[in-house]
Amino acid sequence: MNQPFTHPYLPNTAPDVKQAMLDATGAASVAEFYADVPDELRLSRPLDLPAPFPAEQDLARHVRGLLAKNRSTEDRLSFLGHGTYQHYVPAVVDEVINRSEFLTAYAGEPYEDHGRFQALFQYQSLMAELLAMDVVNVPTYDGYQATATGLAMAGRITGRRRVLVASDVLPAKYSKVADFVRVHLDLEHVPTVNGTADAAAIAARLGADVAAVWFETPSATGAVETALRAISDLAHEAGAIVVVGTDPIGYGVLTPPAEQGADIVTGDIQSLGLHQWYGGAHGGFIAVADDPTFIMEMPSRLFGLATTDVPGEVGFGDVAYERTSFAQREEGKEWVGTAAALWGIAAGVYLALMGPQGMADLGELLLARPRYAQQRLAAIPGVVLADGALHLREFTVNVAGAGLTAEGVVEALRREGIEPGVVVGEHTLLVCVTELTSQADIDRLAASLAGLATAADASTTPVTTATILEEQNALVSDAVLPLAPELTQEQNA
Amino acid sequence: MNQPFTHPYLPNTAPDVKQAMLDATGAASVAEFYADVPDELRLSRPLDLPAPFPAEQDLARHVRGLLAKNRSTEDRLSFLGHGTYQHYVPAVVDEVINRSEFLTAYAGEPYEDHGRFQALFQYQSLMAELLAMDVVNVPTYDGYQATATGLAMAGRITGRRRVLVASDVLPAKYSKVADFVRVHLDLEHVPTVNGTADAAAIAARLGADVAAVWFETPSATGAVETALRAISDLAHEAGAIVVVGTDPIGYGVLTPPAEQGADIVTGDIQSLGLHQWYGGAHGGFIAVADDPTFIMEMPSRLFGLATTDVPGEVGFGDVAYERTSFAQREEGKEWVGTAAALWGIAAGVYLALMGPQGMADLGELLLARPRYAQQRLAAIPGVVLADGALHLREFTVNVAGAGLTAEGVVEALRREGIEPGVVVGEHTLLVCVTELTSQADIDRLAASLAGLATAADASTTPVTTATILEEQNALVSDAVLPLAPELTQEQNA
Amino acid sequence: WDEPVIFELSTPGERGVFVTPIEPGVRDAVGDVVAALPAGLRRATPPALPELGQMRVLKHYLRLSQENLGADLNVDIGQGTCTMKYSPKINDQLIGTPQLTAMHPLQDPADAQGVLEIVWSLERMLAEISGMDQVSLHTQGGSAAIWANIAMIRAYHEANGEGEQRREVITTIFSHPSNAAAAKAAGYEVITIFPDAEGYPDLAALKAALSPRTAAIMVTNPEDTGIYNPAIKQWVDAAHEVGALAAYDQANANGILGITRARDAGFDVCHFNLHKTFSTPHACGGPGAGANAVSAALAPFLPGPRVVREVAADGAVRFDLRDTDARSIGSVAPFHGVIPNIVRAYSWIMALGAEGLLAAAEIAVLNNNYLLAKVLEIPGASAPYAAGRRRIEQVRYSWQELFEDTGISSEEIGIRMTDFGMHYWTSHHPYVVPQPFTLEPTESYSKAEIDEYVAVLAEVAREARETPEVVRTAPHNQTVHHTHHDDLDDPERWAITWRAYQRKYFGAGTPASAAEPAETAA
Amino acid sequence: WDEPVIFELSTPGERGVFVTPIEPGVRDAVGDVVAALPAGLRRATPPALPELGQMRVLKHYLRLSQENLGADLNVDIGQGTCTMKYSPKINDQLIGTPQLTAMHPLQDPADAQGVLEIVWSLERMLAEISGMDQVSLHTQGGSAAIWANIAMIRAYHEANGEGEQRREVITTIFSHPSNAAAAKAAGYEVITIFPDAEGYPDLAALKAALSPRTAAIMVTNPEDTGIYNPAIKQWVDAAHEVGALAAYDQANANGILGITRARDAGFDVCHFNLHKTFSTPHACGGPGAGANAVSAALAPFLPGPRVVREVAADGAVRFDLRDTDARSIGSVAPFHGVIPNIVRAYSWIMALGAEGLLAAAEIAVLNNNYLLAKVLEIPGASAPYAAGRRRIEQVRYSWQELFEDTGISSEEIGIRMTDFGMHYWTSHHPYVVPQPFTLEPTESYSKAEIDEYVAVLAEVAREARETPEVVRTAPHNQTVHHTHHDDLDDPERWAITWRAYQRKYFGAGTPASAAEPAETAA
Repeated sequence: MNQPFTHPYLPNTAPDVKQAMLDATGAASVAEFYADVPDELRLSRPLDLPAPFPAEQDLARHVRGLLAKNRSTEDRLSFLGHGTYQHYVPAVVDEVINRSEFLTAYAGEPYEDHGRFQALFQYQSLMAELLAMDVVNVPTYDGYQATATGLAMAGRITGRRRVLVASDVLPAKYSKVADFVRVHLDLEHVPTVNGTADAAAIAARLGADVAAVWFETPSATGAVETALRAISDLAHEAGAIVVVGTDPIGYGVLTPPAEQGADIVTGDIQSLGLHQWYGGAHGGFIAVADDPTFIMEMPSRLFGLATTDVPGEVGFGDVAYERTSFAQREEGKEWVGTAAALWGIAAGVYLALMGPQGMADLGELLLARPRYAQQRLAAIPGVVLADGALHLREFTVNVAGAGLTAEGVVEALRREGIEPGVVVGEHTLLVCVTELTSQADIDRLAASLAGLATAADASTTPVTTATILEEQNALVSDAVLPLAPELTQEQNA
Repeated sequence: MNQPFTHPYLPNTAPDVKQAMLDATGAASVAEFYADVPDELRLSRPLDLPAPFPAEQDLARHVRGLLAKNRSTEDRLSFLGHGTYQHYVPAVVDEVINRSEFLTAYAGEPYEDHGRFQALFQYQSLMAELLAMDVVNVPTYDGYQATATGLAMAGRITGRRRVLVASDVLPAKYSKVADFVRVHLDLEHVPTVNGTADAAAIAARLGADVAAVWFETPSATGAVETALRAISDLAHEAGAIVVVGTDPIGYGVLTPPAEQGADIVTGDIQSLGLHQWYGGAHGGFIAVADDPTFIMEMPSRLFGLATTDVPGEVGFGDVAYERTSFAQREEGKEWVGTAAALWGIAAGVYLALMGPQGMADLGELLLARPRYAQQRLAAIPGVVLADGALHLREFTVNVAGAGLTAEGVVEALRREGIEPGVVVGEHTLLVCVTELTSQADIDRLAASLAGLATAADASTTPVTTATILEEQNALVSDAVLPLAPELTQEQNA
Repeated sequence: WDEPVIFELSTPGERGVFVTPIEPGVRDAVGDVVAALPAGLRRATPPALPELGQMRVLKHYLRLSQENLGADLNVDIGQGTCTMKYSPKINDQLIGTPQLTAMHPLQDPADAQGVLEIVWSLERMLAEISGMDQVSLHTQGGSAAIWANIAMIRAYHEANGEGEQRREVITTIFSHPSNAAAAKAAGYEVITIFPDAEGYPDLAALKAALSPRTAAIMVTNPEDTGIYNPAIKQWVDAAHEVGALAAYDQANANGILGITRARDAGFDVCHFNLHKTFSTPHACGGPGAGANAVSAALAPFLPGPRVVREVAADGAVRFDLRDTDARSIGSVAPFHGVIPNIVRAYSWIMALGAEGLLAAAEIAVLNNNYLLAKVLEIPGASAPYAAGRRRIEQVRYSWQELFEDTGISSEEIGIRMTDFGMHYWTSHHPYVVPQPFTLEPTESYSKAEIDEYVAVLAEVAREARETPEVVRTAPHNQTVHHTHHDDLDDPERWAITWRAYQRKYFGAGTPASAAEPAETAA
Repeated sequence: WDEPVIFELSTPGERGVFVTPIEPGVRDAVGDVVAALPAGLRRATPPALPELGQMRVLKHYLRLSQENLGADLNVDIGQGTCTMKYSPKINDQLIGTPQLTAMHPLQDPADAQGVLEIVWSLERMLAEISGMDQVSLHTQGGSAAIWANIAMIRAYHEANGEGEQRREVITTIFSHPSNAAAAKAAGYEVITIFPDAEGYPDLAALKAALSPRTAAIMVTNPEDTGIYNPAIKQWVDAAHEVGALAAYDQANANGILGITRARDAGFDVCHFNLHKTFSTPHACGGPGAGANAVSAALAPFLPGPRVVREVAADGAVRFDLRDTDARSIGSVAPFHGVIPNIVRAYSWIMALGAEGLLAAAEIAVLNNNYLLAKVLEIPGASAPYAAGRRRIEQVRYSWQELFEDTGISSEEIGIRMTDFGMHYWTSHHPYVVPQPFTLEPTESYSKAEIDEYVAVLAEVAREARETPEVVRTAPHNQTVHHTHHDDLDDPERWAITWRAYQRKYFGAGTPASAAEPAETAA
């Protein structure tokens, strides 16, 4: 392309400098530096890659052209959730995490990267207030990993293998957790009743070999577990640890799991100030009490506050670094590596902006608008709510009575520019409503769905309540999920 | 809306704090502070403004909804120039000028705002290299103001009133300049020949009462003045000052006006790293030699380099501050105020990124692609180039021979998503081609215009060369401009 | 950072960004266009721009940015008269879309309905806020708007045949100096009124100055002292009585939004600074944005083009552009004004509404009077004029007493303030108040921040008495040290560009290796 | 800045951002949903989050950002093994569009053609770069990718009925510790090979360790010493001979792009860190992004879902999502990976192309060997192992000699480096090299920057000899002073959150007023 090859990203391609540097090393050419790479392993041809765009304007045109093929949730009316959520991200959050100083730093030390330590310590602290727990980690990859690690911690602490899965779990999350812990733990799903944990069934299965009871609240269907306190008491009596997977978005109004008996609270922070990013922006938290038994089993970094040589000044550093794989290799707890620190900073900024009143207002909204949506959709003949649980942000409806399939609804409404929800059963749709889904948006969904139901009315056979309930109970184990069929396989394993 | 009223932008609306502050002032209420405002002047009702959007997400939805009604030059194929140009803005430029530190600073001092002084000193210095002149100001508002001030300076220096306008000038610019200087100067337009200055006519009009000869290069039609050196010599012989209005984008390959005899070089920096912004991002430069006679007539701030208490260190400050209206009020030179500093920083970053080779490459491209476009358009039967001048970036074509009007071409091509240029005469179109206008884009324009010409062919009467030339010569004085009809009025004044 | 001047970082052959290549098809068709340039038109030597890799350019400017103290980072109340309020980040984010940045001003108005609606709406909102009939948003800053004010006044009198008769403009010493300067640039004689014994604008002096020669009064109110002229209506009436117009510099409007309006006091024309009162960022000194608001009588003289709103028979609303008529002053700037700031100001008003604007004004005034109470507790500080009265949104204070006691000037205090991360403006044209400093806390700073600022002021004042050398030798904690500004007033030594510096200090073409001037300065 | 912890800035009643109000129509329909919560489910006391106005939150975090040293601001070559290269700003700008940020992963694939094409294309490009058949981009970082490697290896052996038999994984001491740790987490015993006398990976030791119990070898190459294992193919062949798989940690691939490929050496599986080799920013420690590349034999075990490219009969190209089959390890993370970084990495490769990637590798290696020559000129510095040989893209150096001479440790040198605005990583697991420091200049820094870094190293080494107290008591020029890190290993004194700090140091609920621990620590 250009001869000799130069590039704005490669300053020392400038010919004179390159030669001067070669001279300083005493090498005749760059090839000398590769003396240890055997000839037989050398690639004898150029890599077969597409022709590049060295001029920035051409690159920009190319990539923008590709991205312009996308139609986002700003172009479509979206009721999609199922693990990635559409929440409003305040501009200040983006401003902070796009600062070069944060975006391009890495594993800095407490001095020249004091800002990173403080920002992440604050993230831990803000999350701790929201969760009412004293210890929160520097983010791990995502909520899947957080819960997997939380369960593994329970296994290591108790020395037991059985885990009772009390709630409905996202199939992909279940898949991840199952493969991650299967050497150490055996998962047993206890079917839910009416959307939430079956206390009696769990009580019956508890025993001295149970490491943990695993709740998800809100569950995969958005159901809030209401019997957490009661079941936690039972679990503790049996010597088991209560591990909760959650989304912290509701704890401005809802009682946090720690105040209902949970020992290890885990989850995802995508809802707290991160864009949807096609599912590509997740971070996981693990929260425990200030108890070395638990803390020493955490693999992640924990930033702590410390005194300095200046009275009254606070500094920061790593707590109990010797736990980690950095220090101990395979003798550490799992491992620690590059995970999701910047997303943690984002979540911290988000919580600082929202404050207690913002989180209370948002929590209330995430109860109220979905409830309204439930009312509107359930008013459509043949459409029923799939369970009677309390829901935050998400809920499921069954459209069988309207002569429709969930896939059919999705297909039809997409033609109107609406993503009506996620198909989680043949006739069951998971509908997500957030602060970005207005009353008018909900009304539009209801009107479109009602139109479909009417259209389908004449040509279908009625569906009994029995089939509806059957499908509801089968939600998790027989999930017809477009992207995560591993569930069946894993759960049957 | 909320009672008591609070807002994220107004921290001290928090009720307890507000009361504590009132207590500290000894005031019973805020009303006391307005004791000097007579009751008869008090507004006795709330302002009649639209209902606001205090929640940021609602504000964002509202404003984004409005802006979504726009269709930009990324959605349309644009050949529009005429004072605002579509050039590529490297990402680093936007990154730098969007830094909070630069964006939200103001009139800082050389110490805590050292960065601003250095960045603007560098802007001055980079422009100085491009223009081959020793002195460049901190940007004034725009190229209109810069040229107006340059001419006013020439008037003050020479004590004369007549200004010979040698080139075709953008009508709106002419309007601004004329109104600005009319108390002090008389403008006389000397009609151009074949797109550029008529040396003989200027020579004939030069005299001891001429303060300045004013060139625009590239001119309003994109024509490059080729006789600048010769006419400058004549002007200087008559004791007149040569003032040039220019766009510096071409000086990677073109000889800068200072090396052709210009004394005061002025112009706009929008082309150097600023987006189009619907015409809302302009900055003006004034460049002169390092001569106190000229410098002391400049109204703008000039940042200079100075030594400090530390040997080898350089600091910055205001050069000859006592010239300015800040120091002298009405005794200063015109005035100085908030103008376009951030755009100056942007232009500096742009030139630093481009370097000599980038500016050379771009200059060549801005000669080559428009030349190609001239060839393609002039190959269409009935379409002719309006002049034979050398053009940079812009040129005019006459479509009369194809039985078309310029308005008709615009109207027809807009239906195809093309903005073919700016109407500057009944049959004359000003076409702009930049590095963002590819060969394929030019070919598309040519094809569309050829299609129109064919369509028009049968139904029109032929137009003689005489009428074409007539229109060309009338370009400035009879301009049929959509937005700047003031020209006629001003020029006739 | 001790970041060099960018020219010192140059390495031959490094590239910051590539230009897209000229297509072979174009090159074949046009040949070598550079070689074909007419004699003398091809640049002989390339411009001596520096050559740097992209990351190094970025790093250089990021470091410079960290050597700058934006309002986002400090408690920026020391820049009185400048109204350093919060520029909401959401507004910066909203304007960043190509649907605004990539709009060309001559596109089909049908493709620009969003931006045109915003321009039109902001004009209407500012008309309501000022009480005026029509608004133009064309100018890039406050002084440019002042120019537009006087240009319209000039055109008005000319249209009435009084252009030759009315050759004087009256202003006050505490009005912004650009009022005087722009009037002068427009060809007027300027008469300046000083305050009365109380510090209020002197109505008697005004009346003495007014005459049939008066074209206009051009005044700021509240003035830069923070004093609201209680006789402002009498001022306007007096001007009108002699046939003069009254122009209102509303740069200091931040404390009176929703409280009182320009037109209600009888003004014919006024302007706002969107970068002060309406929150657009100050951008190191622009672009700002000006808004000129006028009465119906002056509306024909507004600059163009104008944005108009049309309602079709079927109720459809359409925004369009309209040329002005012959009475207009014509074009004052390219196209339609500083669009990014117009959208920001629109967004700011829409975030607050009528109730919010009033609250902003009231909190700004509360903050200012709270600050006033605190500053007056510092020994050596005073607030000249209007003793014991409340102020509106700012106060011009004086360190005269401290100066007499210690010899430490306001400027020295300002430089020492920087060592505490605080900005304090030392330029206070005119220097009528001795050892002046002007503080304007706006509505954006919390009580805790105001307290912090005052605490630093008090600490520096204490230093001035107890350890004056510390103050006198400041700055101690900046990226640059005490700079020899006397170089900058000497034509032999000033260096306004790097090339001039090289030439004057090292002889032309010689690279810099030290900062000492060469013997052979040109 | 001396910026407090954010909780200290709280003022009751201040608001940072409002939530959109619940519509009256919704409220009427659903009633008071909070009051209606079941017993015990309504939070009794609000979370004790701080209350701050929006500008103060912004200011707080901007100040913290200025207390951080990103790669954009420093000569970041002291963070060896981390490949701190330039992350082009254009890539950050490109991803900021709602067409990416506002995409939901379960939208109609027809509405996601752009992002799916980029994922698919990047997979194909990485397949070419590694020589492998299939690539997955699901993981968020290098260690997560290592986990995916071992999870696939485990599934592979299980599918072949050898899951119970193969219980060991072999790695080298200079491979990243996550290889050992992830293998352990997957249930394997870990065997670690130490280098031979020359510093090269010890092939004989490997052969001795291999057996039918071996599931895999997991090695980095070049290792963190910068030494390329010339017998790498023999290592892989030896593993294959016992039926084990060979996994290649390509975290250090930056010097060998276009030079040599994983598959060509026989590896079955490898991973890249997009945040190292492919320029995505490091983001204070993530999100990064991992890429797992595998041979055809391992392809069925890749995590899902997979992006597929379909060409219709009419030639139309369409991208779609496909579930994996039962052999897959299933889901390793939500959805499709770290999309922003995938688009950045794609853009980086497309800016460079094959020729550019090769140039990047060669310049990285040139820079490193140049740096090596310079560092070895500093008295007291050495480069253990492989004496006199060239290195690839980094070198693990040692200050052992300087330490013996002066008692100044590498860690102390690192802290002193910060006073010069330089970053220098003091964590070098494992501490096999005494007083280690690892430098990796990548291709991004100019010769002048490398020279500057070495000059600071040399200066600090000089200080260690001449004024060791200056080094020992560093930092002298940071926003925070020498911190008592021993607090952090004591469960009685560590404070992992503000609430724990309040409780332990001041008694629960008592606000902080000093940093001394209370007598009654919980």
